Amino acid sequence: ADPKLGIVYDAGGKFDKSFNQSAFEGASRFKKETNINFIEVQASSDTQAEQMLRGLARKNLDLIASIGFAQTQAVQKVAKEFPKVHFVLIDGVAQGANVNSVTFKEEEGSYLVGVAAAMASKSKKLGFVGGIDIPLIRAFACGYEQGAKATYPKVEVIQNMVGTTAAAWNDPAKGGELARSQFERGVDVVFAVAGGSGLGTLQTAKEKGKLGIGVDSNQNHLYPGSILTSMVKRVDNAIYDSFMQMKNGTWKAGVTAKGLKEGGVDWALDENNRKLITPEIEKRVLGARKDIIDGKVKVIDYRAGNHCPV
Amino acid sequence: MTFADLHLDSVLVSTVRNAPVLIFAAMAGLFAERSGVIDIGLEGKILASAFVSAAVAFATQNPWYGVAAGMAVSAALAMLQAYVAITQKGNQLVGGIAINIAMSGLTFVLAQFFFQQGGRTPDLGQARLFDVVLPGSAAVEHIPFLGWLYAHLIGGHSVLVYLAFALVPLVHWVIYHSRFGLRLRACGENPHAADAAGVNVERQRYLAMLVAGVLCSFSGAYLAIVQSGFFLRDMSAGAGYLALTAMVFGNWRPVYTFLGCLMFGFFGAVQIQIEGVELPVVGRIPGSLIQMVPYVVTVIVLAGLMAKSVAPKALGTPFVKSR
Amino acid sequence: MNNHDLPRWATAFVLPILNLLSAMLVAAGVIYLLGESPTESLGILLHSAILNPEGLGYTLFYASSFVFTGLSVSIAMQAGLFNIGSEGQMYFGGLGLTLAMLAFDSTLPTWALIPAAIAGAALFGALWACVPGYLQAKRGSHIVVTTIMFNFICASLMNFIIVKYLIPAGEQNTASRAFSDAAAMPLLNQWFPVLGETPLNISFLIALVALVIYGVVVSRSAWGFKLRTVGQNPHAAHYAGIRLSKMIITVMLISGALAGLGSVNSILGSTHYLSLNFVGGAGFIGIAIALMGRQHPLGILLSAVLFGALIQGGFDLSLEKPNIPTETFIFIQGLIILFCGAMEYFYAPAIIAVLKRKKG
Amino acid sequence: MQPAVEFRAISKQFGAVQANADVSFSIAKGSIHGLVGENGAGKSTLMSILYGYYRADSGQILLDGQAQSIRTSQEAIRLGIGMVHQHFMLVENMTVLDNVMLGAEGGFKLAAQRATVEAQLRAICTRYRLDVDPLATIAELSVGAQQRVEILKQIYRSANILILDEPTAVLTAQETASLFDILRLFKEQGKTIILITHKLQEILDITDTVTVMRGGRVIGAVPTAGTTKEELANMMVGRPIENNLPRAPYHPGAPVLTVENLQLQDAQHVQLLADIGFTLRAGEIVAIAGVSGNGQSELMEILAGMRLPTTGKLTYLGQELPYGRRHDADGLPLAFRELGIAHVPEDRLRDGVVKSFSVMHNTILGYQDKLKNRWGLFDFKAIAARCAGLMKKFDVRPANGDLRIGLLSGGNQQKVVIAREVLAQPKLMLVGQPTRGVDIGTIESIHTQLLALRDAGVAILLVSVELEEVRALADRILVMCGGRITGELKIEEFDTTRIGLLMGGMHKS
Ligand SMILES: Nc1ncnc2c1ncn2[C@@H]1O[C@H](COP(=O)(O)OP(=O)(O)OP(=O)(O)O)[C@@H](O)[C@H]1O
Ligand SMILES: Nc1ncnc2c1ncn2[C@@H]1O[C@H](COP(=O)(O)OP(=O)(O)OP(=O)(O)O)[C@@H](O)[C@H]1O
Ligand SMILES: [Mg+2]
Ligand SMILES: [Mg+2]
Repeated sequence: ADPKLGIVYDAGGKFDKSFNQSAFEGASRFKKETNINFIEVQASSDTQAEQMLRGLARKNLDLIASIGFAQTQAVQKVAKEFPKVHFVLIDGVAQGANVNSVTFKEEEGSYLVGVAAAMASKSKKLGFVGGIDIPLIRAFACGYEQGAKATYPKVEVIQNMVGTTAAAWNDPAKGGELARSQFERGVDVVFAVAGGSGLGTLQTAKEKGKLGIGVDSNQNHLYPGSILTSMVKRVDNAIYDSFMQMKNGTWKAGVTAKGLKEGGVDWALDENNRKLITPEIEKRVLGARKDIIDGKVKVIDYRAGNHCPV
Repeated sequence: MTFADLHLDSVLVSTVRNAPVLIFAAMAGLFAERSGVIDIGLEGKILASAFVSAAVAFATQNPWYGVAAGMAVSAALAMLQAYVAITQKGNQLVGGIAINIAMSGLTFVLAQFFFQQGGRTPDLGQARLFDVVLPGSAAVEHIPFLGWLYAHLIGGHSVLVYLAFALVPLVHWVIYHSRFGLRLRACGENPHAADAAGVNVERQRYLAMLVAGVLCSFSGAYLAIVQSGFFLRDMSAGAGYLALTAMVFGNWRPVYTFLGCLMFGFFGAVQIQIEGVELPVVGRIPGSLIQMVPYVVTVIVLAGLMAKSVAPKALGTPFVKSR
Repeated sequence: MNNHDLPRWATAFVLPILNLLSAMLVAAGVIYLLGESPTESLGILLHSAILNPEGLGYTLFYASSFVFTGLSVSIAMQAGLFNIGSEGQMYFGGLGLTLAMLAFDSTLPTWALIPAAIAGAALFGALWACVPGYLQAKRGSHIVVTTIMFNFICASLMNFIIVKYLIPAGEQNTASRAFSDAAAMPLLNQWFPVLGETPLNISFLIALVALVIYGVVVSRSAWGFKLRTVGQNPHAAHYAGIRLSKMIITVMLISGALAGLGSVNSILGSTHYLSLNFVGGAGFIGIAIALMGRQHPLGILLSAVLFGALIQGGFDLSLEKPNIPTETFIFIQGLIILFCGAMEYFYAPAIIAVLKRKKG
Repeated sequence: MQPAVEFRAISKQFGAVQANADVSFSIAKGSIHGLVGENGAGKSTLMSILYGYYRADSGQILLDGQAQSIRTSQEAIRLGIGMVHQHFMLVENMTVLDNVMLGAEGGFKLAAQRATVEAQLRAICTRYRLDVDPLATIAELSVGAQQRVEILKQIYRSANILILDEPTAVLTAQETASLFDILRLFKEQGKTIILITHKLQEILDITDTVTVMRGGRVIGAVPTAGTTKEELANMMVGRPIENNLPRAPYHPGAPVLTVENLQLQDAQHVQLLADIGFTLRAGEIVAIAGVSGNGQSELMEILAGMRLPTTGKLTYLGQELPYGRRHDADGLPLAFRELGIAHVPEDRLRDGVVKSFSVMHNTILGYQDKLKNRWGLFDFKAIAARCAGLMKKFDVRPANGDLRIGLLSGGNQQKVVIAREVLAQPKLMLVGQPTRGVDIGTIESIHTQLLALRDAGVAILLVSVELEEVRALADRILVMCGGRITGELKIEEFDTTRIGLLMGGMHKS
């Protein structure tokens, strides 16, 4: 029989232009290919996450995907109550014999776009626009800076955060304003890791004739010619794979950290940014990519010690 | 850190660019509240007009149609608020908050229904308002200071920015030197006196709300068509409440309210500049703490310098002909 | 016509029901336009929020927090103060509670932890309200402005504190560590197993007690009389020898403490840890609840339950009906506030006309 | 001749109250028509109907023989009706000029009009000898000056029918006299004037005919020439009114309050009170006479603890009043009340009552801490009983403690306030303008209460601008002018001219 599947998005919702949306896309792809449906709900608070998870578990679902680290505790608790139901948690690590925790090495992907940014920049001043000042966002920033500095040690990275409330993910005006102010300080490439606010950043980059870097999904198509690349975080693949494994009976519990090697993160090169990525840039980025995969270069995860080496 | 690190030029330009959202909404609130109707529903009207103006500008590929449509919707919401506050004599705070909450939900549902992009409208592309380039900007560009002043601080903004700044003297004149303003103030201060003097209080308040609705729509249009180039759910991000704050801060007077808006704009811009910068004495302030700068400044200014705020006396009380 | 001419049963029951129906009618129209059946949707909503005991448990769980924020806004409103800061006060109250739990949850037993949590939450909530209160009382700084500012300031400060000090090493979640099992509010499902796995806990009972105390204090006590006098006529309050500034500060402290208590339900009742932006708008909903409930204890309770029901029912509905996004319920909340809170007398003329025709 | 105004069977009901019942009478053109009646008789309601403020439930109004339906004040104004309301209808934070222009601006742009209107106003002020500065802000003006602004407004608009609802309630004798001069001028110009007042002497002085109302009905309409005060009073109240109330002989007891060298400066260092000194003894009523705005209000506020003096020694029953080391008067009135000082504030709507509270709750105001039990709660049964007793004793009408006090007539509100303060059994009673806007029947009862209090040994300090009232109540009279006491008289020396001179600041050495 077909597996019964479900997704619980976190407070950002399935259209957050970030990992929730990516998860939704992966599940949709699975649905299209297999014609197997899935149930989806959004949990606006941690309490609701638990409620939703339990609600879905009671429906005897086979696999429930929980998107976002905010659901960690809820997954842990509900997984214990329903040992027959399988869970996959994105961006967090939960204990349990029936839980597969998937985290991503955002720092590795960010490193690559940092390399590309440092090379593409003429002023050697790079910008970073984050949503809220939390460890996850700092991991992006830190990887980005490592990549940039490894390429061009004197490069300067200016960082700004949009805000401190949930509104910080949906404030394109502020996202744009931060980019503008960075441009006025000489920045010419900006990496936007701020959900919907980041769209304002990319839009401003296009308007001002500067370069933007997208995040999570491949955002190159948004403003072809002015988005240098995107740091893709393949939550979609993670979900798609989980669902597939469930269908094929190969699903396994455990903890997976997906980096470049595992195809969890990457940079995006397609027809939309082909012209921006010169052969030198491409060569350098691919080189760095290989070094990381081979373990020659070790990108430090901000979250490991709560500090950034550069 | 040196003075140059402050990037004062960038801060000033940023202030000019950020203030219009607040100025339009605060001036809107001023009209409503000077007539005696509390307008806590600015946020909802901004959001509604942002959505409608982006959607219409996209559909017609003409930003002006977008602005006009936003105006119509924001005015219609203001009329609903007026009907609640004036005709139904309902609680004005409740009416305003209801509009805020309802619009937060409805704009998302509609945006999703029409565009299927997760509560976002498509990018407006060319259907945005143009920036005004003052004649001869290119020529003076390289002259130190003056070039910057002319081409970047004064010139180079969207038409709506100029409208916002032009609005301030205009509102001042209307409030203090026109018949409309005289009656408006009388209705907000002592509607019974206005009524006894032959002023139709309800009509005056409806008119005030209409003006408020129209002015507020520019705020939304500016956010969507000028600043962002698309609509995004909940993109007003508290601008309506901040505008209301600027108005109270300015003691319900146009020029002081305007200064309040500039202050928010200015400290918002300063906050961007000092994020991550090594400051004298305090050193590097963590990003999340930097975010509170504009708000802390407001509280300090309010507590330290300003005299007691005096709201229009009849603010919030429906006009009932009885003692 | 005059609204005061209406009989009591009409203002107390007929009008609210008609208003609720109107809001539901508009909502039904929207649901219909979204391509779903309104009657079926309403059925699901009702079943999931009220009829199904577990759903009711959740409804009341959400309502418990709302009662506290509603009370927080209401009590300040009695003194003529519009406290928009309950959101921040509840958030900061959560910090107080968390600090108390982090310090004692491994050493103290449950019966001591709960009072400690309540004290911590109330203390920190009050602390966050005291500056705006003081500035209003002594400097005349407008409370609406200062409390809005303090919401923003609180968000920044909490962001800083949680990220910098509270996230346990190696954790992703932007939250403090989970407290020990001792630090949990007793759940009501111990006594009422029918409630199933709901986080409904004794906070609900505390909320009910708080409502009763609020009602008695406001309308039957000398202090409440002073409070209302300050709100209705500050000149007369001064004449009566009521200390205006002390009253303003005191009531803001109480208001902040009540908002802070809202965090006990959501943290100790359910998540057992403090997370970023955990308040999620409960403070702002408190404003709507206070206004809709007319600052009356029963009104506050009913509005809180109504909002809880919408949140709870909305989930299940959006689960069953994928065409109806959760945001639809935000819109419906707005409609209900509009019809029941702001246009409460919309149908009064019609009812008066009907009554007159019957008499005449 | 066609009457200017004719009321035909006007009825108006507010809830259970029949404010006007079948009111019919007419007013001759070019006459001054008096309208008298007890508080709540329905005078203001009737005039509000004429001014389009309320709509009558039934009945008709004819102007110059034409039936008119006046639905709004705009329509009334267009028909040439002007009204000076019982409670001023002025926008306090605007100038006199703007207040006059409001509703009659003459164009969208004010700037051009302002200059011409200002010139016109100055001309009117000279012509009618009105002392008003068109550029002054209303809030800065004394009550008398505000009254003049109301008159100015009507002259400017040249109303043909002018309604004046208790215009003299807050005026001094001189101000009243100059108002009447203006009214006579109007009359010469052929205007019709309707004057409502509780002061029967004024009716006799200026009106041509007078209509008496009671309980919403017209009791009688008589030519002024053929009537007397006693007859009018009798028609109004339904019983004769005693002018000279009996009182015990003057035997003052020990000093209750001694004021020495009291000074008061405001934040701008303007001297509001200077060198005030007097002694008040048990069992006497000392009245402070004077034109309002000469510091009486401030003196009362200081004595009630609502304001701090700048310097001065105030001794109450042998101990100094507790102003010391306070930087504001927050909460001080309570301490004073506990010492046995009761206070009937002169602005009862602002200070004395909470309009939205019931009568019963208003009887608690100021004594909330005395009436609570040890749990801090009220025993509403006892309080309701207390309120009922108090309403009965002081004849508050309607005797319903659950009614919002805002719905009571001014006189009845005042009775509630006085009753509340008397009930506290004070040793010192401060009374400000106790009968402002109050009908003669109620004045009589309020005066009786105050005299009874004096006879019981309470020291009473009375501030009143009504010399009639001062004469009826006082044992001694202090006259204030410009923040100083300009003279002191015993009641036997009562002499209107001499008091008038002292009120004008003229010392008689
Ligand atoms: N808007 C109203 N709502 C309810 N009752 C009212 C209203 N206005 C007046 N009344 C009642 O109608 C009656 C007549 O009031 P009105 O003000 O006309 O009396 P009045 O003769 O002018 O009294 P006064 O001498 O005190 O001015 C009173 O009993 C009053 O309480
Ligand atoms: N319509 C009214 N009915 C009753 N009292 C009124 C009315 N209008 C004003 N008052 C009050 O009457 C009092 C007299 O004010 P006024 O300014 O003329 O002189 P004052 O009180 O003697 O002295 P000061 O102006 O220094 O306070 C004020 O307290 C005012 O608030
Ligand atoms: Mg009257
Ligand atoms: Mg009166």
